[in-house]
Amino acid sequence: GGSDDEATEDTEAATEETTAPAAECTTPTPVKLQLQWFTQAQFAGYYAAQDQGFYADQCLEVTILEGAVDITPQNVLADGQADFAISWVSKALASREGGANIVNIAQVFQRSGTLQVSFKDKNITSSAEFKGKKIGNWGYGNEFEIFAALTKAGLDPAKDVTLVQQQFDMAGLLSGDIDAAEAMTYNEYAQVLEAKNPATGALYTADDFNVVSYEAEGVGMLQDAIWADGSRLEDPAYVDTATKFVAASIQGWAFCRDNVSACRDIVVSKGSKLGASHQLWQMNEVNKLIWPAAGGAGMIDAAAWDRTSSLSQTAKNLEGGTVLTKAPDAGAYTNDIVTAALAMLDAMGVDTTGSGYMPETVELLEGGN
Amino acid sequence: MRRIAYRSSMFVVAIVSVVALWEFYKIVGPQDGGKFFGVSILPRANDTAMPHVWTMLSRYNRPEVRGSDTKIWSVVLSGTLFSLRLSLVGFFMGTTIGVGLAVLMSRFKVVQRGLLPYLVMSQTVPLIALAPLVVSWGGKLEIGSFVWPRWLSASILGTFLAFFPIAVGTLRGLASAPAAAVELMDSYAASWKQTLFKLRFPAAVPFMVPAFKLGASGAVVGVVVAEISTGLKGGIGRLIIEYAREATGDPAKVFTAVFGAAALGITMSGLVALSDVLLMRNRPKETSA
Amino acid sequence: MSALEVVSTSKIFNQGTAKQVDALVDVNLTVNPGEFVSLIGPSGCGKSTLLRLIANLLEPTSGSVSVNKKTAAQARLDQDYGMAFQQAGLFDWRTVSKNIELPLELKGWDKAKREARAKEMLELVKLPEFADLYPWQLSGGMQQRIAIARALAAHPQLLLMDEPFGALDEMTREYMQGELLRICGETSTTVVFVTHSIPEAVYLSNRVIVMSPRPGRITAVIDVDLGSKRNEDTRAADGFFRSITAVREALRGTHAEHAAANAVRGVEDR
Amino acid sequence: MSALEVVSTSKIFNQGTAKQVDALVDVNLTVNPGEFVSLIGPSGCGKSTLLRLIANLLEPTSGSVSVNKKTAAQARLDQDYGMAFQQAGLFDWRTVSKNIELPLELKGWDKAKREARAKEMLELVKLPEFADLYPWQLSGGMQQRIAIARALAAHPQLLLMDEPFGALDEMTREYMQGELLRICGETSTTVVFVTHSIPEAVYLSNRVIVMSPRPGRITAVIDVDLGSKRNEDTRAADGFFRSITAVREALRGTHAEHAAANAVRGVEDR
Amino acid sequence: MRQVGPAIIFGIAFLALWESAVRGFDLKPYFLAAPSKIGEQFFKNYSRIWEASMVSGGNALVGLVVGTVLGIAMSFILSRYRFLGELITPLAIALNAIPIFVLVAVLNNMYSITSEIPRRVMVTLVVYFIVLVNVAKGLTQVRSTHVELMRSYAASEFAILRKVRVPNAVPYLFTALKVAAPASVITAFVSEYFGGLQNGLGSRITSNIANAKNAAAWAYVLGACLLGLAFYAVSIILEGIARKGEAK
Ligand SMILES: Nc1ncnc2c1ncn2[C@@H]1O[C@H](COP(=O)(O)OP(=O)(O)OP(=O)(O)O)[C@@H](O)[C@H]1O
Ligand SMILES: Nc1ncnc2c1ncn2[C@@H]1O[C@H](COP(=O)(O)OP(=O)(O)OP(=O)(O)O)[C@@H](O)[C@H]1O
Ligand SMILES: [Mg+2]
Ligand SMILES: [Mg+2]
Repeated sequence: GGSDDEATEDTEAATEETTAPAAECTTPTPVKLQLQWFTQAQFAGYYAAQDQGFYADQCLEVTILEGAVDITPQNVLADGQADFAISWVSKALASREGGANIVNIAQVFQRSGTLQVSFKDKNITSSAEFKGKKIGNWGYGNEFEIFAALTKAGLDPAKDVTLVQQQFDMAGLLSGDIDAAEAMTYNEYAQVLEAKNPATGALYTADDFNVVSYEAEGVGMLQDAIWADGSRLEDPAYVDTATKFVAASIQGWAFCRDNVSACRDIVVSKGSKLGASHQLWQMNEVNKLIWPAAGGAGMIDAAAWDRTSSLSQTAKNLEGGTVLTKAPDAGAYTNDIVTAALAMLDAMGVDTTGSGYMPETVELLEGGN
Repeated sequence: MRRIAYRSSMFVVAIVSVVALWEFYKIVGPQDGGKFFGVSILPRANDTAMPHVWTMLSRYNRPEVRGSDTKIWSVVLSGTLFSLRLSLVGFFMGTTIGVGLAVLMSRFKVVQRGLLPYLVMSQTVPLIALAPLVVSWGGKLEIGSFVWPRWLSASILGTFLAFFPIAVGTLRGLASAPAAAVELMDSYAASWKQTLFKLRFPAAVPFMVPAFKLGASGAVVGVVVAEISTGLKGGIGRLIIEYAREATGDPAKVFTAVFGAAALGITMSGLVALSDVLLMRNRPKETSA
Repeated sequence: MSALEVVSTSKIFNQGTAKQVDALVDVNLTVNPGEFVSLIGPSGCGKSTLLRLIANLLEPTSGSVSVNKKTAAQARLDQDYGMAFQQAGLFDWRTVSKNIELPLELKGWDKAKREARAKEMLELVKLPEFADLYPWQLSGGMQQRIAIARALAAHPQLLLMDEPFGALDEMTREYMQGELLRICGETSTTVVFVTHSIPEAVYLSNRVIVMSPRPGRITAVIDVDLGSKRNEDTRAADGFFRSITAVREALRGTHAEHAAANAVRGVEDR
Repeated sequence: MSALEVVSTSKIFNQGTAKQVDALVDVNLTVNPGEFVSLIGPSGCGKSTLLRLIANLLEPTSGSVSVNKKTAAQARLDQDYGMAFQQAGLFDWRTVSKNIELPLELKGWDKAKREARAKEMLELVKLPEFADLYPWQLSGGMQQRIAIARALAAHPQLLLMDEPFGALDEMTREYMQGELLRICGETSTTVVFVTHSIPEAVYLSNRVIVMSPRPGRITAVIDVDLGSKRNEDTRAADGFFRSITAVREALRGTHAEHAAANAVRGVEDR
Repeated sequence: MRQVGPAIIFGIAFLALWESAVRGFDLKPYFLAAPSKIGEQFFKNYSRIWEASMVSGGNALVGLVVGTVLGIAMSFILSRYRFLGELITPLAIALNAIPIFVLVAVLNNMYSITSEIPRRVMVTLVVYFIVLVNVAKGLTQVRSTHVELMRSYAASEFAILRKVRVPNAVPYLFTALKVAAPASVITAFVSEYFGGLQNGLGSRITSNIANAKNAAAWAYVLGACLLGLAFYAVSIILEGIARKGEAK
């Protein structure tokens, strides 16, 4: 990405300064991070960085703010009530178009984890087969990939399908009210597999379902990314903090890659209400979205970015509108900070590509316990 | 005292009947709901939609998440108490504002005509559109050493739902003073304020009591919804949404929190009912049948 | 200087509608300070309406009312009035004693003084032991006595009473009449008093105003010449019976006239 | 057969509390069919309470009330009563005419019949042109006449009236008295009538019951011997004045006794 | 003019203040939209707002009517049978205290997520409670003289209900309706937040807010407000009809 030159210079200057030893930390810089949702393994990297002292090592004192139904992280950030925020790219770009000066400084999730899950007997194996079906989604801006898939398949979301907003559970799918339900690989899909099949008395298995993956359909959009306040990026001190923050966060993610169950425990101890096996599954699935990261974790891949932004401009929603009306400007993301952060991590000997990453196999228990 | 004992026993009877009905329906009701003329009228009786009562009750005594040693009942209890505090704050602010507005509107007809339609409209603004604004403005507010606590935003939303019924009920009540009594006060050249406190408010009591009841439950709903929507930790609303996420696998869990919210509502309206008894104790009793 | 002056005053309800009622037409009345004036006349002739106009609780359709050279509105603001209505109009939520204290509270009296006066008034109306009861626990006559006590409590300059003794038994009534005269004499209060009892009107008043209905207006003014000191003997005095007869005659005229008017109206109406 | 029998009946309010009121103690009363009985007595002596007991609106603390050999409750259910209260008690949301129709509605009369009767009653109380107004648009006396019309409309077997003529002027009052006697005579209605006016009680009644307060009880029963046909001449009859004097004497005794009792109480109380 | 004049003036003043606040403090559209922008969106999306209003308004209307009828019926029963009243009132309170979100979630599972029934049931419950609380008070706060009079006519409880209690409860009922009218609208679309068909105002508001299209979201909010106001106006008109001629 080509952010404007001055900012780049500042960033570099700042980065050089921060390579000074972090040991002599007297007053740690306070940092507030706004999450998208409640505490769960989706955010394990940040909790791990906090728990393992990676933030402290960078002389940061990080407060993690949980999300909620009506908390829009990027707006909280733009509003000055957080220093960084985790948000999906398309949603954040919509806010940016609405005047929120926010910049993507690290693309943590390299892939989309959104699925459309349906029972086998519905025969829905691709988005083209959504036609005439009741299609579940969560709303709140988490449904853009569905619109993208529909648009790609030449379907009109207002006429060719019945869109149904799902609740926070998967009951709608299991009871047959919804033909195909939106599910994240790391969360709702697991909920389905944790539920008992009343016909057999045993848990459902993956064989009972068809799964449409938007990433595979070619309409995957970039998801969890770290966003910074664009107006403050001219301040070298903020850039310095951002770099350290990204570095420590990626260090946290790397830790979780290598210590899956330890991270599960960290998340549970931070007050996640979801059960342990569920959380472990989630940790494992989230790792799959991050690792391996060819260009280094957090690097924003221009191709994926362009795909996200063009889908955001073309995918028609229920009202016939699109997420974005015009292409995001060049300042919407920068790789400068993550590059500097990765350099710091490389110097520390942290593996930031995870080229040898192998996912684990997690067994789900009833109710996620 | 006897009255209170009687009321409580009635309440127990009521609960028992509901439990009986619930379980009865689970036996006779259709597992997948019943349809009449293509409209589903009968709810589903299966264990996901309607868990057994004992499943829900026993859930209270099991750990919140596996491995933890906090039982659900303690979590729900502390959540309920937390939300109760916020609701009380919301209710008192709502009462102040509601009564204040009603007084203003009854004093100046112009204000009434100018304001009332907008008060009505304000009630149709969804909390989802307001919650982020309140949180954000609150977060920016700092007056001297006063820093806006996050929970205050939830109370404010409780206030938002509480004030309206109170304002409307009080307004009606203030207008209900008998004409002859108003004339009497006029003949004393009682000031507007004196007439208000010595005549209009006492005369308004029968209208204000139901208004307070609605206000109290409005405050609860506002606070709980605000907890859900702003993610405020510690309250029953937050618990509800967290447990709701697990409804697929653990349907009884969300009910434990729902009952907590219900208990919260009952407590609030119990407080109002108490004020009713106090305020009406010297009024002529309607001759009983 | 006159204590009360009503100058060609009219009051028309629902003016211009089908239900128009000419409650009062062109009423003129002057009352001197300390004078006791009674209004008497058939039901619906506008007595209560006239009282309300004087008390500035109604605005006249035309004409003017002045009290002690002030407008009625000003007099009201100066708390010159004491009123007892046709219906007791006690506040259900106040005890008997607190009901009596109401006008005193409004005058800003302090608590001790108020309570002392309320007690005194309760003695006056012979209900001292009912101070702490609520009005709805009292009989109709008791309620009315409380309302009278309330009207007298603040020793108003102009006392307006609308059939205050209507619900009282004869003994209590005569006692209350005596007390009213005594108090008003001592404090030289001006009184306008509505009653349906001719002996009562004569016994109490310096002048009796006879009114007739539809439209309501004053048809006769009868001066009562019984001196200022009145007692049980007054009721046996010659002047007493003479005045009673005079008022009765005036009233009968009013009634006859009214009946005739009605007959004419009756034709017009149908 | 007696139309009404009250046997050693007592009524105590707030029994056992500091505010206990012995409203009625050991009252015995028998009224024959078609008889007109008046209750008279100082304010608060329990007249209204007795009427309420008879009408089965209050339960006696002890004793029993029977009407036409039925319990009071049964008589009430058989709609044997007609009542006019001390306070007019009209319904603000009903027009004058609808107010009068109320008891007829409850008896299930059809609309045309109800309206005809209401019209008739309005003529009787001389307010025919006010049928479509609301009660609050009427004067106090007019309201009371509407309440009387309402009580009479259904021609009840037992008519209970609590100071119905209190707010009426003398002319109207005498006219209403005459009408009441005429109607009750024609329909041989039994009447229990509360009044504070001795002449009224005597003029109307076959018997006058004199009561005394604290505790409320019957102290004298005075038979009035004026024959069944009464008219303007009755008021000049010898028997009329004799009865008036008898009632007055009985009442004075009551009052004197009451005053004495009060004096003793006064000592006790403090 | 005297009736609506102050409302119009107040409204214009309020909008002017809002507009100038947005401009003066340079509030960004993602945060708070200016009234002018909202108005623009409102007229642009007029027909969509109308369609969505029909869906949510339909749910609100059904719930309002059913809830009012049930509430009145229940308060009748309660005024007649004290026993039942003491049995049911605390339950009604408890039910009402459960936030809409949650009940809808529970109801969505009990019925079907694609059904409008849970939303209507929800509105019904909310309205029912408001009506019940007020009307029950109105039915019991009657003048004792009136009840005594009716008793003396041996009027049945039903007759007393019809002739005394009901007329007395009328002002209470309309107080309730004035509160219930806007409440029914807000409940109808708050019920949409938790899930279900995405055809009403609620889902449009959330999705526009999620899209950071604040002005469009508030255009739908405006639609909701107008809907609530329409309901309110109808209840005022009904009150005028029901109580014409009565004492002020
Ligand atoms: N509901 C009540 N509670 C307590 N005391 C009451 C109640 N009703 C009446 N009393 C008392 O009972 C006594 C008798 O009252 P009642 O109304 O029968 O008198 P009354 O003879 O009708 O007097 P009046 O001529 O003034 O109407 C009074 O002392 C009164 O205070
Ligand atoms: N608010 C009102 N609206 C319409 N007409 C009214 C109103 N108040 C009084 N009137 C009418 O004015 C006339 C006079 O009423 P007012 O009360 O003054 O009579 P009154 O002389 O006091 O009679 P009473 O002796 O019966 O109390 C009556 O015909 C009455 O119907
Ligand atoms: Mg009058
Ligand atoms: Mg009485």
